[in-house]
Amino acid sequence: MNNRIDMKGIGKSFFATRALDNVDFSSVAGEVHALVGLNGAGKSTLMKVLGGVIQRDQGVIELNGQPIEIAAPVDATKHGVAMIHQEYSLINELTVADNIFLGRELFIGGTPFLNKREMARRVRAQLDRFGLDLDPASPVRDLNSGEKQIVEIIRALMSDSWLIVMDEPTSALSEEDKERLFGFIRRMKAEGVAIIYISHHMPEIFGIAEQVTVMRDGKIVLSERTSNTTEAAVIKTMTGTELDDFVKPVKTISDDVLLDVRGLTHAHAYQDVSFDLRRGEILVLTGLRGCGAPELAKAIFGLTSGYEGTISYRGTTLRPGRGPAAAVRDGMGMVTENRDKNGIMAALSVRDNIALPFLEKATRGGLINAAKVEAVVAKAIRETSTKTSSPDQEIRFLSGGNKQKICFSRWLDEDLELLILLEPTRGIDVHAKADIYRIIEELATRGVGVLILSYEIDEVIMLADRVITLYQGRSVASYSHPDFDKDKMLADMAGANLPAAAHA
Amino acid sequence: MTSTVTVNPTAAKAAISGLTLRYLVLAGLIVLASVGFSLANENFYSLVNIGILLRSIAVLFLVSMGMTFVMLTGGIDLSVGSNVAFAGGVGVITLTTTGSAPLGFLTAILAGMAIGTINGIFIGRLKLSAFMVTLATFALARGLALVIYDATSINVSDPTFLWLGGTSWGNIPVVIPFVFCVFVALSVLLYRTPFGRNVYAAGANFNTAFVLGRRPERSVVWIYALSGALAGLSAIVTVGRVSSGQPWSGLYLEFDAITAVILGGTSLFGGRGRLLGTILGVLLYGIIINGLVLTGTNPYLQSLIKGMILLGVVLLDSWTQRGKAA
Amino acid sequence: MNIGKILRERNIIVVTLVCCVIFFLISPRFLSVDNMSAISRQIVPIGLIALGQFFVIVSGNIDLSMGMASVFFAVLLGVFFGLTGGVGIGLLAVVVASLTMGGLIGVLVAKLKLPAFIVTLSALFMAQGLSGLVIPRGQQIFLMGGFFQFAGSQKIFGIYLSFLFLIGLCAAAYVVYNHTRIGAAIIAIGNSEENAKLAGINVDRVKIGIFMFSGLCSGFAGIMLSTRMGFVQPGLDGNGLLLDAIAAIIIGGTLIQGGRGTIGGALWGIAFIGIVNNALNLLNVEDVWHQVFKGVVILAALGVNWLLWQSKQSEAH
Amino acid sequence: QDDALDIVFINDGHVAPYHVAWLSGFEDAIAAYDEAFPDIAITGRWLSAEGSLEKMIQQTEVTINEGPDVMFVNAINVDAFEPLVAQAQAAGITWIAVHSPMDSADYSFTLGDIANGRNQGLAMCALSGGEPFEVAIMLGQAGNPSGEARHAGILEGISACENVNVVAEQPADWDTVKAQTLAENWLTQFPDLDAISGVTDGYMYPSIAIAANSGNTDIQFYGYDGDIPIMQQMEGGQVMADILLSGTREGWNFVQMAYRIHQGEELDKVYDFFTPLVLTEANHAKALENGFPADVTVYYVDQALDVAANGYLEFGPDSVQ
Ligand SMILES: Nc1ncnc2c1ncn2[C@@H]1O[C@H](COP(=O)(O)OP(=O)(O)OP(=O)(O)O)[C@@H](O)[C@H]1O
Ligand SMILES: Nc1ncnc2c1ncn2[C@@H]1O[C@H](COP(=O)(O)OP(=O)(O)OP(=O)(O)O)[C@@H](O)[C@H]1O
Ligand SMILES: [Mg+2]
Ligand SMILES: [Mg+2]
Repeated sequence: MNNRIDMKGIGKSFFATRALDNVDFSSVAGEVHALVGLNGAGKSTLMKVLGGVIQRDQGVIELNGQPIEIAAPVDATKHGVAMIHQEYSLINELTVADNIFLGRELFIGGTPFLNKREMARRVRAQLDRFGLDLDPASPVRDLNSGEKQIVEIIRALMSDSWLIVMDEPTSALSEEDKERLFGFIRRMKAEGVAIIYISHHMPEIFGIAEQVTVMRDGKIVLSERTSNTTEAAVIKTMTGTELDDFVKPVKTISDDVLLDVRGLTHAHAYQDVSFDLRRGEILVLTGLRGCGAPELAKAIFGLTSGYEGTISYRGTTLRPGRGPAAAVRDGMGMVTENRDKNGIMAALSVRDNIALPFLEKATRGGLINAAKVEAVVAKAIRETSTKTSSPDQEIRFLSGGNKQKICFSRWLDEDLELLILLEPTRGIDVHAKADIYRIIEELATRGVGVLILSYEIDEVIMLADRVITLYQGRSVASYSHPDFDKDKMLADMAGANLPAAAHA
Repeated sequence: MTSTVTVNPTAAKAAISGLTLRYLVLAGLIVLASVGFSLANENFYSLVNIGILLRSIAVLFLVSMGMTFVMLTGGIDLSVGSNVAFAGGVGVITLTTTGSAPLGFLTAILAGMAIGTINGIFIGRLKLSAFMVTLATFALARGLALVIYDATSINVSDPTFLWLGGTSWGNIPVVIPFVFCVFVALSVLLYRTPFGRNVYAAGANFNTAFVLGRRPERSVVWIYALSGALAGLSAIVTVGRVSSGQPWSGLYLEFDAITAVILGGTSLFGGRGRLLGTILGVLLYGIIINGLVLTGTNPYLQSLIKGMILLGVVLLDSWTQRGKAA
Repeated sequence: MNIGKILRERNIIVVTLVCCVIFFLISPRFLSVDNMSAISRQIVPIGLIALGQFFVIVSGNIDLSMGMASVFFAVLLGVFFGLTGGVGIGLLAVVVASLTMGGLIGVLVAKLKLPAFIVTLSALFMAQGLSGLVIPRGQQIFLMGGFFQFAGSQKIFGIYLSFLFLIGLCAAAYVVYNHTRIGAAIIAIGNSEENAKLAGINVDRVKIGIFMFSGLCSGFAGIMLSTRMGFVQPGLDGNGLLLDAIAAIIIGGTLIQGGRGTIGGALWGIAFIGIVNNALNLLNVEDVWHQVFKGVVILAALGVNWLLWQSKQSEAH
Repeated sequence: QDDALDIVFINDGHVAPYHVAWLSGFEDAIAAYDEAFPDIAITGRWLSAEGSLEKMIQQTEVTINEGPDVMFVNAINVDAFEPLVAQAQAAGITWIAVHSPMDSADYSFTLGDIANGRNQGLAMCALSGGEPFEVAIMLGQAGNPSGEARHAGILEGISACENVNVVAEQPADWDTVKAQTLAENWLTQFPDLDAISGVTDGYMYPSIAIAANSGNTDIQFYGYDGDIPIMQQMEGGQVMADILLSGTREGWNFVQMAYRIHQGEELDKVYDFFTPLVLTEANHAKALENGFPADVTVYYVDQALDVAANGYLEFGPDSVQ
């Protein structure tokens, strides 16, 4: 069967925001069609229209030339369209297996009773293919974001759909998992499945997509076969300007040690990790998912207790589990890896989301000084080029990348001394990414110590003054700018270069 | 760096008007209800009746404002009604033993806060279900009130103690300007101080608030303590109103307060709502109750009518909100 | 699963058993067969309301009408009994009326997106009003005859029939909740309505179904109330039943915000509430201390729950 | 019609069976009087505070503002109403305190709760048979004045003899469901329980039902209110004594009282409603043998039933014409 879907003249407005403006978009069986654009360009909105999540204002959707009605997610499913959403759409309190089969359960014979065993079996088989050691009966709330992403992917893959929409499916995946996903995509493509693929990573797109479409401000500005265009051209059409590439400046770093971590050990998470971070230094921890770096970062920020070893900051040893309030007071800031769980406050305005950590500084006589807050908020929005209709906008209406920018921008305070970033550029478009790198570099120049966890090796190399590779909670090796050996780092991360102690 | 901030005035206006509209609808309903009841009984519009109405909902105003703070955090406080009785008991007994009204005020508010603090610690620090904890203190505070009063009332004649709840300037009970001052103070607290932003943050996402160093667990303790303090204040008003301390005062107050707060547009799930809505909600609810008394129908019929009016209110509200607020 | 783990995960079981032991030590009669059997019958109306409420709460809503509605349905049964002298039509009327009422609430909440709190609060008031209006002059009606005697106090193998009915319904609910697609749908809706919709769940239909079931449970509770009492009267304290029922579910581990809960936990919660109410009488707590006792027992139970939970947390590390 | 009589009744509740009977008697009487006296427009309203003191005060304030001729207030707590009495009188309204007397009120309508309770207790003593006798008492809500007075009376009556022993006292909050649970728990807890005494007949229905279900045919019941279905179970049954109030009858009496005041009659400041003890004839004889005071007025069941059913006529329009 050679299915194709055509979206014609699609329009959608949210109040005064024209999110989609007369968009034509098609997807053909057996092909990967990549959709790219800046944060807030309208990619997810277009796909939500296709998935029946939101209702379009104008336009038609045709399946094999016949107009179809997609008024709700069920309709999309009925027409063989599955989606991997950018924001997790899993049910936290249900198990992995229940989530995967939610809405299309298997039954015992013709009875209404669930065939739990069969569902668990199939889920386990898929998890195995992904190399994920997960109990299908464990609740999703206990999974980390990478695992959730995989469950989400498996759910789409197991849906027997002919068209799968993937909205930034790799943003939380390790290199290994990404490769696996691409393997699946290629196989499915061969089986005649159509895929719409949204990503901010040009190499991914040029690796797997046949067609690439660029959106800007709700309009299509380019649609080409990937063989007829180049990464640079696509990036350029996203804004209409050349990518102002980030080039790491040469600098000398002080000897002033800001953070000193000695022999840090926590059962199951990290073992005997030691390093120091000087003022003005950008230190990147990298490894595979499960390397223990996020847990380590949380210990530094005072979120966890029960570790051995010491963390000294500005020369004093920190009390384990002293809480983030003390950390923030002492000039630390952190961007967590799980935006929805503990990054944003969905019901609150962009202003609240940005201004919260440093509100006390914007008070006069105990009262909030609105002008001061407004200035801080405007600056944060401007510097990270966040796209929002106004600071009053509830943050939940922002696009995924823009939410991420706010999680970052709220820490741009003059008294900041240590910034801890877990996957800071997740879901952020290429242009904004360069901006964020620049901001990080500026912070470092000002003397802020920056501790970053990143799983993207290119980002690591581009940004770091120093890199520490981790494998299963142990530090493997340390590299200093500009002596980065990408291959060796990758080998470290995969556990090939373990120091002798680790084998003992 | 390119600036993509598109501050779009119309968008902001559209977003606000969802809320404004809700308040307009509430105000409209208040007018509608008053007109309806005044047709049923010409006395409804008498100044005296308005004074009675306002005085009778003064306590509901106070308690509902505390409840708004609590519900903004996604919590609930079922203990306020019992707390009014308990705090009143402590205040009155202090008054009768020491003879000092200010001391009585102080102990009443402290007693209310004490119950609130117990709630807050169990809910904020131990992370237990607000419903369950305050259901327990709902029983506990009422029980303590019965115990300290030994189930009988205590007469109060101290004019200072009775002033707030019992005095009127003409037809205006003094408690109404007082409630207004509390409203202003609480508005400043909620909208203009970091504490107020913490209230919203704790309700919108407790985890995020925690990671941002806002100590939501501590905010929650204070919020329940505030609710308790307002119950203590209400106790003083109640004692003044009935010129005695009563072990059964404040009965069902919590349900009236929750109803009024929800009518005022505050979500049960936290993070959304404003004090102004609560004020309107209390007014509307109070008018319905007062009006039903005036119509003097059979009490069962009154229940039926009350149910239908409540339903009508939310139906109308949802009808006008349709298509607004996404 | 070892016993220790079960105990820690099902805190309410521990709490209930600890209470049992304490009450037993104070009054050995507490654990007598007669007393247990009395408790089993007393919890039936609360249990039925709790069961219906359980699904409502897990789906992220609340049904405040259930207590007064069950009083109304009891009265309705009585009125039909008074008119016809038989129970058949009365029972049918209760079932039809309770399903209709639940359905209406469901439509208002699901389709018109009205807050369940207010909709069911108005249903509460209406049920209260109606129960006084449908019964002639608001007087009591006596329910005599085989059916009421049978349903109210018949025992099979020493167990009250009404209790068996509750257990049977709970078992059926357990199967539906854990072994059909409905359970997952309810949990999904309670967690996130949007995500449930994304998974293709017909959220509106499930919600209406849940409220119809809670309506039906109110109807059953009303029937059980009337058969146990042998008479009906509009002034029964329905709201007391409701509060006890909600307390039972929540203390049984259901999140009041919705999205999480187990039927087993709810059953233990019901047992806990039944036992505490019974202990109030059995220990002959003096009247002014009643409420203090209740409050302290619940707070203590919550505290114990928390301690067990803490020990589980520290074990997890 | 140039003359009008407007009566408002403010009660603490409207759900107890006794209140319901009151309400129906009150409403019937209003209609009957209005019809019987065409020259006076007689109207009446009944308000229920649903147990909430604050609500009751609001209702009272609103009512005073309305300016009826007579208002009956069954105050949840009399202290709280003192200021309002003055306010009502200043507005020319006649204030009648119901059940709990108030000095400041124009009139008080009382039941003699303590005396009635004492009679119930004395009857229990006399009918207990001299053997050790265990009784459990169902109370009203803690602090409720009527309930407390009745309770005090019962204890006083019981104290007249040595053998009656109160094994349990628990509040059932005027709620029949709670009363049933209580009865069930007591019957299992005290297998030798000889009697259940209650401060309202509302408690008797479920208690009797429980005893019947568990096949307990020995236990005795001592009621209060004079509900017809309860008194019907006295002859040859387990209900030993009751206090003849009769809600409907009382409801009619209120209207009669208001009418007479309206007509300018001088009534006693404290109007004590006649509420005799009800016993069967046989039991009365037995009680007298066992030292039951002869001066206590006792109605036998038939007479009591007749009064409960038709006694309201005694207060109908005919009674004042
Ligand atoms: N429900 C909504 N209400 C209001 N505005 C919305 C809503 N959903 C999306 N928008 C706005 O529509 C625009 C397009 O958002 P969309 O999520 O489609 O962007 P995107 O291209 O997917 O961005 P990203 O790369 O960051 O995911 C944004 O400006 C966003 O703020
Ligand atoms: N999250 C926030 N952080 C800092 N300041 C804030 C925040 N939210 C609001 N403000 C400022 O606090 C003040 C009060 O806020 P808010 O918007 O709630 O009230 P308002 O609109 O100014 O007044 P009104 O009561 O009429 O609505 C405003 O001056 C606003 O700019
Ligand atoms: Mg997107
Ligand atoms: Mg504003």
